[in-house]
Amino acid sequence: MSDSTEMKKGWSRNQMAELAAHDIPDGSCVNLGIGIPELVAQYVPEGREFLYHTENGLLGMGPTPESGEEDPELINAGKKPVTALPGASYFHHADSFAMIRGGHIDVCVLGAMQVSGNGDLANWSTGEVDAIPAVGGAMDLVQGVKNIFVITTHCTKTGDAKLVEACTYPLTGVGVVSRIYTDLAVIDVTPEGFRVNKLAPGVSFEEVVEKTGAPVLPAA
Amino acid sequence: MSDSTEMKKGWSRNQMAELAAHDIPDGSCVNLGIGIPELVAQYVPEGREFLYHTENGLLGMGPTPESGEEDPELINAGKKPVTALPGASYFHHADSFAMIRGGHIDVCVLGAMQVSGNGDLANWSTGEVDAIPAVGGAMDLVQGVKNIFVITTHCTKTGDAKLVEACTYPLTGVGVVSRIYTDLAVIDVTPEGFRVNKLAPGVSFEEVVEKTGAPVLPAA
Amino acid sequence: MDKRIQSVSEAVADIQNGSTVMIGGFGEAGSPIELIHALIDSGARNLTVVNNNTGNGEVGLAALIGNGQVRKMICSYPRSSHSKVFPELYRAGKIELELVPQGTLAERIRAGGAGIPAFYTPTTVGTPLAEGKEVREFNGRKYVMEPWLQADYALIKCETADHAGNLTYNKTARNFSPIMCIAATTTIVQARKIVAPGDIDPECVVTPGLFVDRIVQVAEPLQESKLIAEGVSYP
Amino acid sequence: MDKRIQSVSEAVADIQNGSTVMIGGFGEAGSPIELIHALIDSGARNLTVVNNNTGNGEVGLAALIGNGQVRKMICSYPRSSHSKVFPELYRAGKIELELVPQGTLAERIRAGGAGIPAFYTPTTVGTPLAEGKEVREFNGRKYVMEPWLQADYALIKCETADHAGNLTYNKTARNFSPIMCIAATTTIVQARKIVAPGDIDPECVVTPGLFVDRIVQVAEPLQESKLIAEGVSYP
Repeated sequence: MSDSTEMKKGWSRNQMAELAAHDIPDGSCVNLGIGIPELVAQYVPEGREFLYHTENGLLGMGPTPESGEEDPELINAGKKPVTALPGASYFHHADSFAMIRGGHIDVCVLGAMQVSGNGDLANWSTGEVDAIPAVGGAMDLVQGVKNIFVITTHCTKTGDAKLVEACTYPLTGVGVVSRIYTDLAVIDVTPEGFRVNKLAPGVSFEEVVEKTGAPVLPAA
Repeated sequence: MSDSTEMKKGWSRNQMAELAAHDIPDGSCVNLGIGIPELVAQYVPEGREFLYHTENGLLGMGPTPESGEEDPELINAGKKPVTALPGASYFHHADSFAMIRGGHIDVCVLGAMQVSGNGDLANWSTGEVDAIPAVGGAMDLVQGVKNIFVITTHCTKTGDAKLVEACTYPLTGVGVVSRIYTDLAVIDVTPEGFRVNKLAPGVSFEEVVEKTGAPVLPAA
Repeated sequence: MDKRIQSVSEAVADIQNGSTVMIGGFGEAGSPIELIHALIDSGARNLTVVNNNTGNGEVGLAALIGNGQVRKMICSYPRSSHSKVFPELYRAGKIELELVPQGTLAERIRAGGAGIPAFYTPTTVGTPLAEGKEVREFNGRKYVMEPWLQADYALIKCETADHAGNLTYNKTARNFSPIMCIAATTTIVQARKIVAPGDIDPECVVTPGLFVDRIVQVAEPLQESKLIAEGVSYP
Repeated sequence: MDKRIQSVSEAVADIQNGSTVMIGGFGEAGSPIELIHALIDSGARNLTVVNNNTGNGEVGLAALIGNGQVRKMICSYPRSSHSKVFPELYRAGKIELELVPQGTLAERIRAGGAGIPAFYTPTTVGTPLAEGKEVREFNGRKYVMEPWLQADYALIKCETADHAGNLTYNKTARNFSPIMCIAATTTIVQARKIVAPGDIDPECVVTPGLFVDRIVQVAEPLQESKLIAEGVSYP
């Protein structure tokens, strides 16, 4: 069975993002990581309002500007052009990370290389000798933001489990992840370890267990 | 000999303030303590410009407003009405004391209860059991500002020396004072202790020695 | 996310006995006198209050203290030419005082809001206020370790607020308010003017909206010094 | 106290070999490209540079690095879609890297400017970046001690400066610049506009003038991404 058929059976990137968006309460202040997490902004549920924070100094971030309207001095943490909504504010980096470290951001959605059953996250370095290490704001976000959601494919392209007993890649933070959205399932990190919250259509609990590198409990 | 005759022979409060003002280089950022130090602002020497900082959040403080022009939300650290000059800026208390603690203020002029020969300053508490202790920004200023000048009468009203071997009052800071302006003399705090920099008209070195509670060296 | 509340009494209604409350202001400049008076009316007791001072006359913060609602003051300068309430209670042993140098107070509050549990400062080294504190040398100079300061509530006066809680202040009435907004779990603001989101230039917002929970308009706030001159005593 | 300087080359002329230089900007936003190019022209070598990134293409910060003038980079994210100069030198062992999480980098810079030699942060606890650092528990949670970061010079791009050095920035080009202004002994600023004191609203000043030493006008600064798209390489 190839990876591409797996993807068809489970949730798409956009569906994972939509599931995550639905779990964010109205009025939350949200920081979205680079990559799939950015898609979350497209799925704000009807009747809810999120306030987007980008760590490079903007609260009240709006959507991508129209082509031709980009301002190279109005960008997000991924260095892509964004807009500012009415009620936005600009601030410097120390103030921005005071928001993060001080627990003022409600939800952060991040990508992952590995997550362990106790919520450890590895998402910044493969630890390879030749790699250029780059951490950005990930280590600050996982320590400071109240809820850390992860969106990731359940397995690597080569089929290795990304949800593991213990991360083998260098850690971003210890015990920081609360919920994981994969193509196969929504999985909570609980004191007892991974627990399925919801299975993707056509995906069995057994398949999730098989493709997870650590014990997984069924939905409570 | 009464205190009042002493005062006539030596320098007045205004003269002490003027002497201090003359020792402040052009372009300095200056913080003036409450009391006699406030008079320094009246004696900025011709051709020099000082930038006044008040720790309650204003840089570019101007003189007292005209009567009737006072704004209760524009005050100095002594809680008296002031004005803001063109080029002024407002900021919050943590930023204001970052200026102080970070060494960005050039000169601070303070009052004193006692100064010791190694530059210890006591100016916040008599240590009496019944007194309400109040420190304000003095301990921050003496640690953070590059040059700490003290303006004080040489002796207390009862004739006790204020320049002493070791302060008996609770300290504001250890080894922080660089120069003292009294009614009798300008005195530097040097690695060898007090040293007269300048004597007031009609005041002898011997008189200064006699009225000082620690060894005093003559002008170099 | 409209954070407007109709009245000052509603805004402070949930402040419980035993809460820690940061109150903005340096003397009367920036003192949220209407919110303080509402807190007096609410009757919450056994409070720990953080403010640079201890109030003047018998209105505002001094009245809150005088009304016996404050167990402990954390401040840098608990006396002034018009303060008598605190000194009397303090001498009578009826109120606790934690005396903190002004810059350390400000930095401890900022640290509380910024998630920094402790930091080192040269302030107080070698003085009685360093007693019992960890002293440590960095680069050949001694520093004292100071802990963060956090609060359950902050009572704040600002100039202009938008519905989303973005704030600007007026001149030196800014003082401790922006850092108290970030150090409190619940920040309650009285604003002279309330405007729609977008009406405050995003470059000039001093307190971003996520730090503010409740906004109530007090278009013409009482002025402490005027009340004192008139001999007013609250309640 | 008029802090205006005529040219960028004059503004950076005294930067010596071996200096630590903080450079504002997050990617190209806020990058003082004309000051950096002037530093390339000046030829100062063996620099330690603090910036969130390591530059893009072969202009600005990347060109400074590519020109062999930088001994060590202190940054949080030394790669990007357009960065190749730093990775090549790093792999060849020709440049040092101190990798610091972005929030810790910001706070270390602020601490440097605020006279705080060290502070505790939860960031990096339990990760390889905490190795060799003091870990300490406060209120049952672990924190890492981090030292301040100071510099000899800061190179800053701002939107508007007045003669006295008061600065405002443009949108997210603000980023690290205000804290770098306070952490450097000498702060050198390129401004799109220079105005007279009083022309910037004192409520909206982001960097007060006392933190700024030299101002030079660059009315129409080069845009890094445009230069890269055009294939420009500096010098």
